[in-house]
Parts: sequence; C-alpha cells; structure tokens
Amino acid sequence: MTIWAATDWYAFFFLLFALLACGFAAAVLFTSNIVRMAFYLTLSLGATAGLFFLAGAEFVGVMQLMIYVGGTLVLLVFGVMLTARAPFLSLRPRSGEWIVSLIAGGTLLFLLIASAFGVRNWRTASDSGPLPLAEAQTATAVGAGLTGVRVDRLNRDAAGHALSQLPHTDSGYLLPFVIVSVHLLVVLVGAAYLARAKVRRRSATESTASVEG
Amino acid sequence: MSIINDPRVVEFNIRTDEMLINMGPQHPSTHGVLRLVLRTDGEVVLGAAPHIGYLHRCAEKIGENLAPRQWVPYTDRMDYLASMNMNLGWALVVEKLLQLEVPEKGRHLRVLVAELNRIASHLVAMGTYGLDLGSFTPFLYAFREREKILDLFEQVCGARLTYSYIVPGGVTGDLPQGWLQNCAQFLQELEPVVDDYHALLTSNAIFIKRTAGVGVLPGEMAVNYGCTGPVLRGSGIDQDLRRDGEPWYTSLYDGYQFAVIVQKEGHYPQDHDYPAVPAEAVLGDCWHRFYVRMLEVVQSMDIVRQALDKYAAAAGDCGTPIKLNHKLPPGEAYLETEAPKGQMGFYLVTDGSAIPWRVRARSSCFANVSVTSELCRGCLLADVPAIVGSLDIVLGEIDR
Amino acid sequence: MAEFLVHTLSLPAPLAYLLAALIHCGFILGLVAAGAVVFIWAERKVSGRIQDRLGPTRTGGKFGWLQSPADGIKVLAKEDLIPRAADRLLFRAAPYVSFSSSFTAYLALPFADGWVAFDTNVAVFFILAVLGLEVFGVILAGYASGSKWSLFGAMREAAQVVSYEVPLGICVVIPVLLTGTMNLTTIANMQAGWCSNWLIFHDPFTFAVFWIYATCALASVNRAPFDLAEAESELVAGFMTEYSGMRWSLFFMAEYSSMLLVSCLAVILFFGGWHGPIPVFDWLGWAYPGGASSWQLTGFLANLAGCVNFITKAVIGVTVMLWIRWTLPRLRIDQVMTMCLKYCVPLAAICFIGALWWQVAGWWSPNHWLPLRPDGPGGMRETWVVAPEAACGEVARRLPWADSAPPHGAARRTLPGCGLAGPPAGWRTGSPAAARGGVQ
Amino acid sequence: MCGLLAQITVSHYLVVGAVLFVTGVLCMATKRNALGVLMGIELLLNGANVNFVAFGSKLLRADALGLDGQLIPLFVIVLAAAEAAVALAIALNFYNNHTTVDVDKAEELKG
Repeated sequence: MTIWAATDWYAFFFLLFALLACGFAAAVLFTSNIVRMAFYLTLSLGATAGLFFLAGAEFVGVMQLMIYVGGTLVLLVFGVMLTARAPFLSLRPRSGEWIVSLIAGGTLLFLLIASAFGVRNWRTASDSGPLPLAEAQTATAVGAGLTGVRVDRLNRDAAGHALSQLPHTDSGYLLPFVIVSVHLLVVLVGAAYLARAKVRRRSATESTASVEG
Repeated sequence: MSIINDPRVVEFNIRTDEMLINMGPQHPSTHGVLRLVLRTDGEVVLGAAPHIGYLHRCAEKIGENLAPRQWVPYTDRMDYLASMNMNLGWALVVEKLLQLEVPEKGRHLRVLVAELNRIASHLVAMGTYGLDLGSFTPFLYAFREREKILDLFEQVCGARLTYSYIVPGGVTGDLPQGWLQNCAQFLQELEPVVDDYHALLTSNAIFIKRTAGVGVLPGEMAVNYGCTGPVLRGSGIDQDLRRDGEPWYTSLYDGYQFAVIVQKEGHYPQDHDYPAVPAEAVLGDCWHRFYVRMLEVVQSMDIVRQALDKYAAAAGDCGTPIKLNHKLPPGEAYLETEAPKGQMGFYLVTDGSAIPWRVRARSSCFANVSVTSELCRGCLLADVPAIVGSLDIVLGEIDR
Repeated sequence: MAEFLVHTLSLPAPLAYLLAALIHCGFILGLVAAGAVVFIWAERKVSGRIQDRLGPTRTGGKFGWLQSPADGIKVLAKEDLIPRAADRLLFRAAPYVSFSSSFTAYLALPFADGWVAFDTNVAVFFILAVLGLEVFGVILAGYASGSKWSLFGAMREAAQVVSYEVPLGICVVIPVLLTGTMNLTTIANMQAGWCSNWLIFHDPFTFAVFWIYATCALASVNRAPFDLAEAESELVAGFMTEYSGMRWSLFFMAEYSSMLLVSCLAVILFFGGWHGPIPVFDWLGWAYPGGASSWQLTGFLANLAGCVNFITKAVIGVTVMLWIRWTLPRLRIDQVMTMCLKYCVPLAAICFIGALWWQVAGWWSPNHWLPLRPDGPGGMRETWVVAPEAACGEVARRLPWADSAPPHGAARRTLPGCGLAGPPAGWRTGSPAAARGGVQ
Repeated sequence: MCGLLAQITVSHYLVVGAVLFVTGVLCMATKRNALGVLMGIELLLNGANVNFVAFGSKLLRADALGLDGQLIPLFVIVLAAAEAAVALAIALNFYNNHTTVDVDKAEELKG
C-alpha cells in the first residue's frame, strides 16, 4: 500500500511522456532512414501532446494531434514517399558534422537546462497541492480568446473593477487568428502551385512505349 | 485515350518514378491466371501488357492423337464456363467434315443446352464483374441462378461443369423425364431475378460511374483486333454468327425468333423492357459490353423457351454419336460458332484415319484479351479490373 | 470513479486513480474488442443474409456465434510472415499504431452521463484527432511492407482520409456550433427528452449534414464503397497484402472499432446519445439531475439503460454500414476525391452556414417541440456559448452582457452548471467590438 | 521518485523543451535530406511550444502566463503546418528539377 500511496501519478506520467518525447526526438536525430525518422517524429510529437494534456492545455494537445501528427506529418510522409528512392532513403551526415554539431548541441542543451533550473520561480511549484489531471478546462477560454474575448484577462482584472466592460486595448487574438487563417490558405494554395510548377507535358506517343515484362 | 486528354486525370506533375507492377497471375481479379504487366505512374496506367500461357495444356496437340469423340472432354476445358458451347462447336465441325446431319430433335436439344449454357456463362460474367468492381452480392446472386442451370445439366449428363454432352453425331443421352418442366420452371424463376441484377449493377449509379466511358473500344478497333461476341457487339458492330454464320451453323437456329443485341441507329432492340442507357455511357465502353451480355441473357431465355416447345414437338431421336473408330475422310473443315464469349472456331485436318491429322481451335477470348493493352493505356489502376472484367475472358480458352 | 473509490472505499488516492484507470481501460478494451468480435460475426451473418445464404452456422452451436473466437484462435496460430523487402521495425509497429489510435479515441467517448474515461472539454476534437492518426499506421504498413500493392493502398488511404477529414470536421462542427460545447456529455444531455430534441431534427441543415457526415465517416473509416485502400479486386488487399496472422487481425479490429466509433459519435452528435426516443427515466425521475456527480441506484440504472440505448443506436449505425458494403460497388479513387472536394466540402460548408443562419434567425425547430422541461436542456440550445462552470463560470457570469437585456426569452435559459447566458443583441448582428460598444 | 521529481514544476517542462529544441537544431544541422531538415524544424518548434504551455499552465504555477501560453502554441502549430506545406512543395520542386533531396546539392545560388 505504501508504495502506491507514495507514487505520484502526475510525476509518473510526466516522466513517461517526457522520456518518450525526448527519446524519440533523439531517435529522429540518430536514425538515418527517412521513413523511420518520420515514424519516430510522430511518436515524439504524440508524447508531447500528452505533456500538453498534463499541463492542462487540452485544446493545444488535441490541436497538436490533429494538425501536427494527423496533418503535417502525414503530409511529410507523403513527401517522403514521393521522393523515397533507395539512394536518398538514408543519407548519412558526414562524421565531421556530427562532432561539431554534437559539441554545439551539448553546449546549448547545458545552457538551456541550467537556465531552466536557474530561476527560482520556475523551480518552485504552485501551492495548490496534488493536481488532478484535466481539472482546468480551458477549451472555451481558448476559443473565446481566439475570437477576441480574453476571459482570463477579465479574471485577473476582476480584483478592483466592476466587470462591466472589457479593456479596450485587449481584443484577444482575433486579428492574429484571422491573419493566420488567411496566411494558411494563401500558403496552401501557393504550395499546391509550387509543387505542380514546371509541368512537363508528356506526349501521348511517349507513354505508349511498350512494356517489357 | 491519352493521359493528357483524359479529364479524369488531375494534372499534378510531380516527378514520380514509373512503376512496373505485376497484376497476376495470382491476383484476385484477373479471372484465372492472366498476368498483366502494368507500367504505372502513380495511379495512372501508362501501359499494360497481357502475358498468357499459364494455363497451356497442349490441348490441340493432344487432339492429334485422339479420335474426335475422345477430344470432346478437352473442349470442355477450354471455356469451362460454357462447355456445352465448346462441345457444340467441335461436334459441328466434325459433322461438317463428315456431312452428317443430326435429326430435328437433336438440333433443338443442342440449341436448348447451348443457350442455357450461354445464360450460365453470362451470369458468371455478370457476377464476377460485380466482384471486380467491389460488389460482392451480385456475384452470389448470379451463382445462385447459375447453380440451378448446373442442376439442370447434372440431370442431363451427370456433370456440373465439364459436360462432354454434345458429341459428334448427336448427344450422349436424351433428356430425362420431367426435365422440360424443370427447365420451364427455372426460366420462370430467372425472369424476375434479372431485374434484380439490373438494379444491383446495370442501373446502379456507382456501377455506371465506374464503367460508363471507361475502356472505350471503337468499333473499328474491335474489328481490327478480331474481337467477337459481346465485346464486338458492345462496340456497335452488328455481327452474330447465330444469324450471320455459315449455314451449317445457322441452320441450327432455323425457325427461332431472337434479336441480335447491338446498338443500331442509337438504340438497342426494344422487344423487352430493358433498362435505359445512361447518358454517360459511350458506345464501346465497359458498360455497353456488360449491357449486351445482360440483354443476351434475356434473348437466350426466349430462345430456350422456343427450344423447349420445339423439342417437345419434335419426333424421333437426338442422333447417334459416331464411333471411336469412325474413319474420317481426308480433307479439312473449319467452322465458327457463336460461343458466349465470342466466335469460337475449330479447325480439323484429316488424312483418312480415325484420328485427325491436325486440330486447331480459334479462341475468341484470345482476340478479345489482346485489346487490353489498347484499352488500359492511360486509364487508372482501378479501371484495369473493370476493363479486363468487361472483356469476360476465360484463360482456359486462351491458353488451351 | 476515482472519487468514488477514494470516498466510499477510502483507498489512498494514487491507488484509487490506478484502479479507476485500470477499470476504465478494461471496460473500453473489453467493449471495443468484444464489439469488434461481435461485428465480425455480424458482418458474416448480415452479408450472408443479404446474399441469400446462411453465413456461419455451426461453430458454437446455433448461428455460428463462436465463429469469431474460432477465427481469432486460427489467426493466432498463423505464421507471422515478414517479407524480406520489408522494413522490419516499421512493419511490426504499424498495426499497433492503427490499433491503438483507433482504441484510444474511445477514451473520450461517453457511454452514458458521466460514464467516460477521459472527460475532456474537447472530446469531439480529441476523437477526430485520434481517429485521424489511424491513417498513419496504414501509411507505415503500406510503406514498410516493401510491396507495390501495399504502397498503392497506403497512398490511396493517405489521400482519402486526409481529404475526408475536412468535410468530416465541418460536419462535426455543426452540432458543436448548435450546442456551444465540444464536451460530448453536454452535447448528448442537451438532447434529452423526446426524439424531437435530437439535433438531427434541429433544422433542415442539420438533417442534411447528418447524411454528409455519414458519407464522410464511411470514407474516413475506409468502408465500402470507399474501401479503396484495401480494394481486393484492384490492389490484392491494399496495405494489408503482406500481413498475416495477428498483425493482420489488428488492422481488422482497428477497422471495426473505428466503424463503431464514428457510429457512436454520430449517435451523440445527431441522435441524442443515450437519451432515448421516449424519456422514460425522466418521467420516473431516475435520471441524474446534474450529471453523475452523486451516486444513487436509480441514477445508475438510468445510466445503464441509457448506455444500452446508446450502444443499440450505434450498432444500428454499424449495421447500416454493413448493409451498404454488401450492396454497392466500389468507387474509383478520382471519384472518391471528387466526391469529397466537389460535393462533401461545399455541401457541408453550406449546411454549416445554413445551420448558423437558422440558429441566429431563431426560427422554429422541432427541438422546441415537446421539450422535456420548459427550462430544461431543450431550450438550452438557444445560447451561443456554454461554458462549464469549472472553466470560467465565475467570469462568465460577470461578462458585460450578463446584465444587459436578453435578446429574447429563450436565450436566458441556462443549464445548471453552465455559466454563460446568451450574448447581447449587438453581438448577433455585428462584431465583438460593436457588441462592446453597445454595452457602453 | 527522487527528490528532483518530487514535484513537477515548470523547470521540468523546460528541460523537455530544451531537449526537443536542441535535437531539432541538431537535426537541422546534420540531416542532408531536405525532409529530415524539415522534421528538425518541427521538433524545434515543438520544443518552443512545450515551453509556452509550461509557462502558461495554471496547474504548474498560480501566477502563470495564462491563456497566452496556450494561444501562442496554437498559432505556432498552424504556422508550422503552413511552413511544412511550403517547405514540402519546395522540396518536391527541388526533387523534380534535380532528382535528389540532398540539401548539400542545392548550391546553384552559391556565389
């Protein structure tokens, strides 16, 4: 019983997802087979989505699954398949690059981790006690934020003010939301155009060449 | 049909590698052991080459060592879905060589079983075509009815697939008691079921989408490639040996009323209530080939009905099969008959002994399958089974 | 569940969570696996009946009801072949990706009020997202098999599923729009009462969009006539060509569980979830008043009956899928894509706008007919934004429009536990800025 | 659990973010396949997202960034999708013209 009582499931799941995310990220780095890279990347991003859920950002987590894993990565794998010919399937980096990049990367990682634990505020936990998963449901707030109503901002300002009006200066993320939407549309159209550029018209006679089995 | 002019092919030219794929000989939809080598660019088939010979059994060579009656079972195994018609073709050519007339009753009996077998063969073609297009149920519906025909044949000759029933000179035995009633009963049962087939396939929207305008075989090309049978008639060429053949063969059908199913002056024969031709269908496409077969089923039912009456009315016997040691006069004979798949010809050279000097079969499916490479050029991968299925080939006949 | 264990049985919290998690897992896995087994049997029986034959009759006595377990044992005993050209790791991993993603989606699926493993506010989105991951396993399988037929199947699946996610998403958004929440439990509870309260009867557009949803769902779970990825007459078996034994059956189970999942989703979004056509348990007063927060026997029984009701509806949906599969021929890939891009997406978009318009115009809908309680969930759909109290109720209650005059009477009705009332009049016609201006 | 993990804090998330970020950078630096580089970018952006979510999580800290911590990752994810689409189009175009996806071969514009 005591071992169960001592187990912090939040920490357990955090560790699980963190290890999965980091482990598969490393696998992406160290494998040279492009399709496997895509597979590991999927798992890494999926584990990150798990981390988002743990941090209470359900909407972001689902977005991650939907757009990143379900959309972007499928697109990537599609690209991999279109270009996957045996010679490019595993392009190995040169060994010199490895050494330089590992040194640089190690330094960067050290710096980042040091700074992660360097700030006291980040190191100390909130005092809300044990945290049940999925308690703070933020989907509506996020949705309202995207359409220009900052529910949480109201909350914070609530202390002194009668909340009869929204602050004028803060319209949430309505404008960026619209911009990003239009941007995405334009980019997708552009990408489709780019990918089909330089149409090589294949003549009908060329395609009639006989098939030798 | 070139790729560029085909509006169905989206123009999205990423440089992809052309792929050579083997479709068959072990593939669910090549109707036996046909092997198609496809050169594809993504889903688009750039070229298709049929490779045959996986079912070659030297039947013709064997025929040079057997008496004509002994060779009858080998004809069973050519188009094994229409063995009666194969038997008939061989029997007729031997009889033509011998100038041997079968009695009236035997003539009607031959028409009767040949047309019944045509129905059976077209039912299989219909069912497997549904299977090729991903619809499983019509297949079993077709086999259910075909099963009844096989039952009838079983009563006639004891066999369900390889009948060896029609032999040179006559048949192996007369019809058993009560068979005519059974057959009439079957025709009555089949009549409403044909409408089911039309509902499930012929006028089904998805079926029309998959077949109309796909694999268009112009009439001229069909003639040039020597296509025959429903494939030819589906392209609008009015040719049916039961009407246009040699007198030795057409005399079989003397006194029978039937329409040749072909689109003439923009419409098919209208002696029955057939489903309408959809607007998307182009003459010579897969849909028309399929439609011709479906309509021929109805025509054959008519012929069988007439044959039942005529057989019952005729007196005498059905003819005496020739003996194994029957000497064949020196000479040669060739006769083409209208088998369900097309014109099946048998050629026979004799040197005076009881065993032919040379036997040759002219396969209809062989000519029909040769248009595959023309039809499949520029189509989509999913169209290949649709096209091959619409040609309704039987490898046993192609390879012999 | 966990709270129940902690409070009633006084277990330590971590253990209670573990137990609760295991029980949830067990239920879901059991239900889905049993569902797959039953559906495989049902498919054989249904197809048999459709095709004028009997289907399995002997295994397990009558009706061949042990056919699926027998098949399972057979499949387990099969050799697990891996082609030499295959990428062994990915080839092995791919079925698990498909299988686990299709099973994971059940986490967020409520089977009755409060009977849900992962009660998230974004359940609809979660299910769509996780279901979309199934395609990844299929692509990997197709690629890793080292067979051209498999690759064809995978490419088709990728193109098809990714395309159909768009209209499917739009279709799913419409009930979300009408109910103002992505929480499936809330969506279902808003349709409590008579069957006229079901969202499919909300307006003509929701009625139309259900059929679009059905089409897209059929396509996104790869069932006939959209089963191009495994089209046996063209691609041998598509991405499953090289698979055998247990790995093959994992794909199979993933397919069947996805079928059940989209069917369940349709039931919740359009057919009232566990709320039956006749509100028997509401008459009896058994149903939970405000969710499953308090445990009582009558409520449990009501939930149990609701669960059965829910699964029955879902099974009807799956049966229709079987029926379609055994009736129709298969479409071609270009036709499938055309159908998605030229018909489903525009139609779904039109329905989206239409439903929105209907809602804004406040026209009569059958949902208002025979509401269970005048202040109950039936009238609740008038509001635009419904936020569970836990998230931002406190703030929401004090939003500017909370004090302003309601647009019309119905919009002021609120569910207990839902904080936001209807938006102000200005919001309806103009931008948020206009709304704010109106208030000041 | 050891002492460091007694309570999961923002720092722990930051470490995960850092690892993802550094792997992403290394991927970009070492991969020769254009699509591999693209995957590196995805990892990198993902690391940044982890940081945003961690800083925004009310579960971890009461005085957190709040909703911004969730909204910005949303934009990052969408922009990453857009970026992936364009990059993929470029990679395919490059493949069309050079029949390779090796980024080291893309040196036409070198001075």
